[in-house]
Amino acid sequence: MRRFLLLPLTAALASCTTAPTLGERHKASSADLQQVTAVLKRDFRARGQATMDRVELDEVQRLCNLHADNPPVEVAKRIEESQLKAIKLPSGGLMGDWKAGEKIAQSGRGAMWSDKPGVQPGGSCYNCHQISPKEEAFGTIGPSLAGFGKTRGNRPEIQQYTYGKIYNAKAYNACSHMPRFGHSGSLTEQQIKDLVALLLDPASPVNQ
Amino acid sequence: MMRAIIGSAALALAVVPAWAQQSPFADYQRMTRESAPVELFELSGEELWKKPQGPKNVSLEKCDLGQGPGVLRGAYAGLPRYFADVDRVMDLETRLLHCMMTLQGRSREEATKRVFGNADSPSEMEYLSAYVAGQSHGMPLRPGMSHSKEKASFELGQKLYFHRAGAWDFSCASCHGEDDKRIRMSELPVLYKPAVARPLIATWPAYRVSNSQFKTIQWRMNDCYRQMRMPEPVFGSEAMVALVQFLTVTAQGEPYRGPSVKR
Amino acid sequence: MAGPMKMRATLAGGNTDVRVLMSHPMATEQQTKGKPHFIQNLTVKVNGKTVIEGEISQAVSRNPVFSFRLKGGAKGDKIEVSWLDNKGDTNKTETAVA
Amino acid sequence: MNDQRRGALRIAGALALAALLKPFAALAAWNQAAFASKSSADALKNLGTAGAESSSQILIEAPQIAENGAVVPIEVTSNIPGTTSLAVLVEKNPYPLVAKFEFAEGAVPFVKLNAKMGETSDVRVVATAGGKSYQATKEIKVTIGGCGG
Repeated sequence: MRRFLLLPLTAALASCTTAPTLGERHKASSADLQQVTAVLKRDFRARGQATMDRVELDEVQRLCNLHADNPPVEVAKRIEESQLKAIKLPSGGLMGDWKAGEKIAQSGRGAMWSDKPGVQPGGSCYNCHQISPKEEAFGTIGPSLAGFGKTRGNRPEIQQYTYGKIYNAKAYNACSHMPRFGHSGSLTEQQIKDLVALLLDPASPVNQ
Repeated sequence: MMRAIIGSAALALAVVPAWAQQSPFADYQRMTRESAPVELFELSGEELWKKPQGPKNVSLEKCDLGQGPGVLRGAYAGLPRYFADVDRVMDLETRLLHCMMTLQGRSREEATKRVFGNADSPSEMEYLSAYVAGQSHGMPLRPGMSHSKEKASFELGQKLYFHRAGAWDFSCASCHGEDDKRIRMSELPVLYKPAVARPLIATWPAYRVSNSQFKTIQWRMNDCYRQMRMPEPVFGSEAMVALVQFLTVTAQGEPYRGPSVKR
Repeated sequence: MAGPMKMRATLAGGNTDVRVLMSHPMATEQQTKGKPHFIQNLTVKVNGKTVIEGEISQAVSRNPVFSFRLKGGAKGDKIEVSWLDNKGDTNKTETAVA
Repeated sequence: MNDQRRGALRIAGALALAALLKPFAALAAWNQAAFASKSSADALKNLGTAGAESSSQILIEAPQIAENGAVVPIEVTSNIPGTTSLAVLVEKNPYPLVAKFEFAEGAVPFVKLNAKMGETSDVRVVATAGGKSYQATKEIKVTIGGCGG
């Protein structure tokens, strides 16, 4: 018993020479990505709407993984340009209904194997952002969006930028943590317009 | 012996990250820890451990969790580790499944039909994990890292942790990658950093107050992948064990303080 | 069938601290569409004499945990805790003060 | 409520039958009116403790902010001499009365329990001692956590 408890400390010290590097962000090589993708294909199973094609990396995911989300300027530029080109901007006004937008922002559901297929996902926005001052339970992974339209106004270019950012955040910040909600087909055109209104409509609580 | 435990506990306290000490929920977490029904799960787990089951109608009492057949004391603190009889690394849940299949003669399909339970009906795996883990209380975590397959498992877990994929481009690090972040009001531990991982990994499996359920670490991994919008990891797969190995090695040396309570 | 109960009774500072855990869904009206299932009565006895009687509601958390404190006490005193729920199910556990 | 009442009566009937097997059941009393009250004022009336005066001798130990309302630890002590009962109420719960304890000679008027709280609310504790009622309150904030999944 006694031996049992004392051993680990000395063992930990003794093994320092071959100890793994802990506490550091891992930077993947191409071979690593191939290995991990093969492991995912072997050890994961499709369930509900979460199908196995989701383990295949697209070019953005591949490059961000290779550069630990911190790509050199030219790679970042390449990603952003390709993603910007892929944004499908609807013609006409881009501001929907901020009240509908608030509901979409509140909902953290959708696209999981536990979600009913066919039910439109929410935006999970409050998971990561402060938005309406009325909602105190907001996440902090993304920046605060309180007063978003107050400082920017809502002229067409701002609407287009806001729509584009929600549609595909990687068009503006190559390895952003934020999902590409339009690009991945998760949110509809109308849902994104409603979110644009939540952020830009002068009547939205975000801008009060 | 007592002094060794107290010494390392004090050490652990000193490295509790600032965010954990300043958390507005610190009082809440302390009080729920003190008044959790964890022991009920350990009791039921002990019954299941001793209950003859499966085609061979035998109990799990001869299960070798790494310290020899039937040795429970300290077994959990020594996992994951390499097992020569299967030539692979296993964590507690994977090894329990192995024992159900080999000792009790149960099929993988039957034994994994319901590995994660619910509040009304916890799973066999949850009860058993509570009982076995409880037998390592106070002992430092010392996952195997000497065999090449143990090292390979750690490295694979590390790669998985940072690997972005899926419909929403998430990796584990998307949420658990930067200090002082939250989802809604839930604080997000940066689990690849030893100081953060130590107190948290040393307290699984745990009773989750949010849904009044006792949960295992493979459930935690499974539920993260669900929310990452990924397909479902197979229970007991190398990928699952690798993540548990990565996190446990990151937390190694921490005295085991579970089964505990989580939000 | 009632799930397990567990109790610990220890002498501390001249009193006896009792901590008791019980398996019970403590299901509310909301959770059950109007058919709540919860413990209503608790009784704590010391050497056969009732010292605490509790009436509790569906607002007590699932798998209830209670701490009580008894004046004085001695090693070996027999503590018994029993419960009765709204469906007539009961359970009890006994322990000696350590 | 009527349904519940009828249900309770049915159960009472069943219990009477089972009484021989479960003698404990026959003795149990449960204050239906107080537990069914939808406001704490009504609950206190039904407990016979309306008009309780404030007392600093009732101590409520609970977290100021709870990460989850499903389990909120609350510890209550009465230092009022001769305390014979303690009731715990969560003001904003659909049925505020959570629990009530009677303490006989030999028991310290102390209890620790886990309560469910639907939202941020005052917790009210009422003690009776020497035929009089006393009370204290403490606010507990309840937050939403998790990923919403």
